[in-house]
Amino acid sequence: MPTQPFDAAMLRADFPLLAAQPDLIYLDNAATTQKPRAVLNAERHYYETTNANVHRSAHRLAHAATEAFEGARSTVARFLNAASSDEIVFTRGSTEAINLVAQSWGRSQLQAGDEIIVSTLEHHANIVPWQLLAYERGLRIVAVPLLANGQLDMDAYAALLGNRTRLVAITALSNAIGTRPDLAAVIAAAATVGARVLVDASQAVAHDVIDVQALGADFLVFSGHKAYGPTGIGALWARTELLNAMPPWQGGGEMIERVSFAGTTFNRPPYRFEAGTPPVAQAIGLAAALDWLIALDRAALAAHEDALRLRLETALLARDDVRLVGTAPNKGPLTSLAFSHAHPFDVAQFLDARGIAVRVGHHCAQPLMDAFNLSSTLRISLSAYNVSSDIDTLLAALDDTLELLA
Amino acid sequence: MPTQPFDAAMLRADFPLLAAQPDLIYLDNAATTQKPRAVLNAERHYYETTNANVHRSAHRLAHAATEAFEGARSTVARFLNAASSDEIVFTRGSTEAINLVAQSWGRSQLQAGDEIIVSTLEHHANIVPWQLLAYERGLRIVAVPLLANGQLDMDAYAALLGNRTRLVAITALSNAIGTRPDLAAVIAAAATVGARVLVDASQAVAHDVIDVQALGADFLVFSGHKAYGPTGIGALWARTELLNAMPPWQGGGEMIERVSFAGTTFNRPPYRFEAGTPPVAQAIGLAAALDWLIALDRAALAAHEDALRLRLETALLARDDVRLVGTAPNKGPLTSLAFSHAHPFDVAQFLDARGIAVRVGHHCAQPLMDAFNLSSTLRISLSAYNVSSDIDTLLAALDDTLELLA
Amino acid sequence: MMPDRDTLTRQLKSTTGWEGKNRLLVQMARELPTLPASLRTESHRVQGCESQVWLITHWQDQLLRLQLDSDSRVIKGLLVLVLAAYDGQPRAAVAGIDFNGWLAELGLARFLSSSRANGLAAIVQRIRDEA
Amino acid sequence: MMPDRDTLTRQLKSTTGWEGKNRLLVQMARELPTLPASLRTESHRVQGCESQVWLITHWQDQLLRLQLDSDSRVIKGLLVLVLAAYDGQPRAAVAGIDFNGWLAELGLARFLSSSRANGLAAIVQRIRDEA
Ligand SMILES: Cc1ncc(COP(=O)(O)O)c(C=O)c1O
Ligand SMILES: Cc1ncc(COP(=O)(O)O)c(C=O)c1O
Repeated sequence: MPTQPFDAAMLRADFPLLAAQPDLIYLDNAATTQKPRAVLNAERHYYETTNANVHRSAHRLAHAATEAFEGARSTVARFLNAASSDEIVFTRGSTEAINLVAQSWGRSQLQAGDEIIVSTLEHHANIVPWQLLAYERGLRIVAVPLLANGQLDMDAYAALLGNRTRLVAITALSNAIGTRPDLAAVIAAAATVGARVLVDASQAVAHDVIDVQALGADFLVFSGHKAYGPTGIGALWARTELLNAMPPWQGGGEMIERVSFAGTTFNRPPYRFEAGTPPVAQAIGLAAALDWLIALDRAALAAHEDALRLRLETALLARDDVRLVGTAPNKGPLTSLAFSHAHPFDVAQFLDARGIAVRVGHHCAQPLMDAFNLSSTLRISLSAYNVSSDIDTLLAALDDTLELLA
Repeated sequence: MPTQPFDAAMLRADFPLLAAQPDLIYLDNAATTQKPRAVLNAERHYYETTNANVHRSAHRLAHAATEAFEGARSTVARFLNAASSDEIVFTRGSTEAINLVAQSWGRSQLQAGDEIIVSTLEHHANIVPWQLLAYERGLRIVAVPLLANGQLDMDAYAALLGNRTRLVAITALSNAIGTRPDLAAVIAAAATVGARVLVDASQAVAHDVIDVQALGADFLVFSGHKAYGPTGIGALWARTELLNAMPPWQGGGEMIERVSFAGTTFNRPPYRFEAGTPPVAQAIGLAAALDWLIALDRAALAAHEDALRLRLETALLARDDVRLVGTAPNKGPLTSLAFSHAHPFDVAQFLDARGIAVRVGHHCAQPLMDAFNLSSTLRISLSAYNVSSDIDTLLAALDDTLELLA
Repeated sequence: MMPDRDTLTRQLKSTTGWEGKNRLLVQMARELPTLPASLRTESHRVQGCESQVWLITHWQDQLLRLQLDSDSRVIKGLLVLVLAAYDGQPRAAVAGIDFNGWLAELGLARFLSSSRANGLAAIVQRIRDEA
Repeated sequence: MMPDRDTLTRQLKSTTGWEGKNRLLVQMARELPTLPASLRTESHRVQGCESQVWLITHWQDQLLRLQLDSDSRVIKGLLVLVLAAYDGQPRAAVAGIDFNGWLAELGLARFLSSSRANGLAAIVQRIRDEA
């Protein structure tokens, strides 16, 4: 139980963009979050005091840059409660991390006829890399259907698992409709057939406390920009024994041990998977974001975000021209809407005219939209700095807009 | 001819790190350059005024973010004189760009027995991706040897070209010994056998004016962090008809047109090759760096850097305990050294103690080092903000150090 | 009778503010007949990820003829502008029409952002490809 | 007779400044005999990208015995520290030796940066793996 209420209004002051635009109501946090000053300062401080290439040179700046970069890796490891920072591979984001697993682990471990289970909740980033691999290798992609409320159909999942199942690719929190699958149950069931599990924590990372050791998954990915961090950085966590067995994916500097035209040997993980100069300043910015997040009362933060969602959803449930898409219990802090008389895009246009930023579309989850027989929804996604007046302003604007478009 | 001398001392004031550390003599520019204030401001300004995800949402910030990101693409296109900004694919850097070409173009176009010519000058980033592909596909990697002065052996190159040659991978400027191959001749010869040419402009980008249309190459790559830009961003330029024929490499958001479990269709280039949320702020920082560079008198800049190199090399040639590694005519602004009585690492340690940052090692170019029968050199690499007193201080420190280590 | 370019220009320029312009677009959408379901086929659909847009082009007496529709009313209002700009134009004139410039003049450039989010850029591209 | 931990600690702590410490390391390097070329083999080489380092370990009367060399004199000076810390130690003691802590105390932590640039971290890792 949080000991005192979460002070989102005070937190807002940490965010230069929000402070400079007091009339902006930013409810597109699942697309990307705003950045606290601590993150911008950390990146800038790095460039202004330390900037050098890492791992390669022996001078003072290079040493300090390497320490800062490897320190950022330790911060990510600590944030995820990884067993070792060697289990953290820096990537551009979730998408690259999943492609790395598909193209390194997948290509080396999977054979024609093997099956990959993905859920119908998945973002394209957790579908298309598997499709590309399946096409190349003759694998089968099997989709777990949903119940009407947007929950995973666990009976169907159990029935799909079999001795050809090699991987289950599953989100921790749906970016389109907010469902949090029962990961513990998904992972336990996968274990019974010896399948590996990749968890897409892109959305969960800003909201949930993640403990990869307690979770028992094999791979977990996230993007910095969705957790108050910079663009251009994210991470793959994978268990050491898996990383050790994975061949390189991209070639270049850093990932080698010795190069000659006669033959090349490769460095150990995580370096084997970080070819070329890494996004150094962005890793440092990400670490600052995670430190900022760690310093918050996470339980209070979660309670705050959930209270905002409930305030919104309770009000909307009273309307008969609005339909909540996705009503699973234990949803994350986002709400997806369809309207009986208005197109979500038109609604969003009028909200935007009042300074309310929401997102409309398929949310890079077309199979999910297809399952609901929708081409798009309007999504309101919440973050630590949203306040209850944001919800009230939104509700009032929705009233006006739906009347105007009636 | 530059009309007035280049004022490097004034330029230094643009660089916060250099301004804050007046005693630092930064001569490790080939590893990464320092960043002008304009770049740091552009990134920060983006985060503080505009930050949103690109291409996806319709609200005001998202629109502005998309405009800024696509504007950055246009700036890169202008900087390279590309025919269209659709020919610019944003990547993390040179290394990722080369891997993209290897894994998309290479995998789809090359067959067992095909040959890829790489020069002995290449950075590992322009060797290992081809080795990985060669190993997978049964290709042959053929290395162009060097003359004793570090020039490409053009006769040997001519002899290596043949009807199995499908690609020539060549640097525009060697990061290890400064050689600038005669690219026009390399490309013209490749054309006679119908081979494609990939130019690694990682080092050239900060020093040379690049015109991809005049050059006539097929692919060109560079990294932002070596051209006054942020880490985590770089670009691939490729001719439209090549990009159009290339299959996707990484899967995810942005790169798709329509996703379903029954089948997925892909977006057009360059988006087809930019899966997931791109490094938005970094693209904007890169554009600021290129704009900063474009605003300089490039001929005067080149003359300035070359004059510094000549000042250094002339003094060193007078010493018999120092050997210049790489003495090709028309070298870029970097100097690689070996010592008769001292290990480069030890020399660098004492230089570092006096605030002089240089790099020691194989410079991610082990085949090149092997060709010179060296395990490492000490490299001094110059940039726009270096001044002649940097060279003089370095020379004096070298005197003392070599005496101490004699 | 569809409003012409001049009328549209006058109306949109005299309307300030994003809300006002969007309101006007929604009103203008009423002028555009709904495309019969039989013509709302996949092959007439233009790719955009926020709304659905359909476009049918043909040449009649050497003049370009357009049929357009969208499930979004704001986008449908914009399609009225597309119609006013391109419908009835001879092939030779199409390339010369600066639709983006006109939109910018009307204060609607935001819709034409490099964004692929709405299908408008794709519509204009398809029309230009026809000519 | 190689200098012992206490002597080395005293010497390095009384020397301030990066240049002074490097000078001292270069002097200390003189104490370490050169490994014969026949032992400077690939299998004894430890990976580091700036200098070459060789390490040979064996157990004698249950005690760890090290032979070490480098082509860099600064690194060779550091190897004197490695020797002082680990040579002659019983197996059970090796894991408990806080070499990194000692280096930090001596103001030499920079050499032990997470960097793979010099082979020192790899040397210490290999020694710990032996025990
Ligand atoms: C010539 C050359 N090519 C490629 C690279 C690789 O660039 P990056 O590490 O930024 O991907 C470098 C720099 O490290 C280089 O100097
Ligand atoms: C659930 C989920 N997975 C994956 C991604 C892809 O993340 P990115 O675009 O940062 O690679 C996103 C966000 O776009 C997401 O919401």
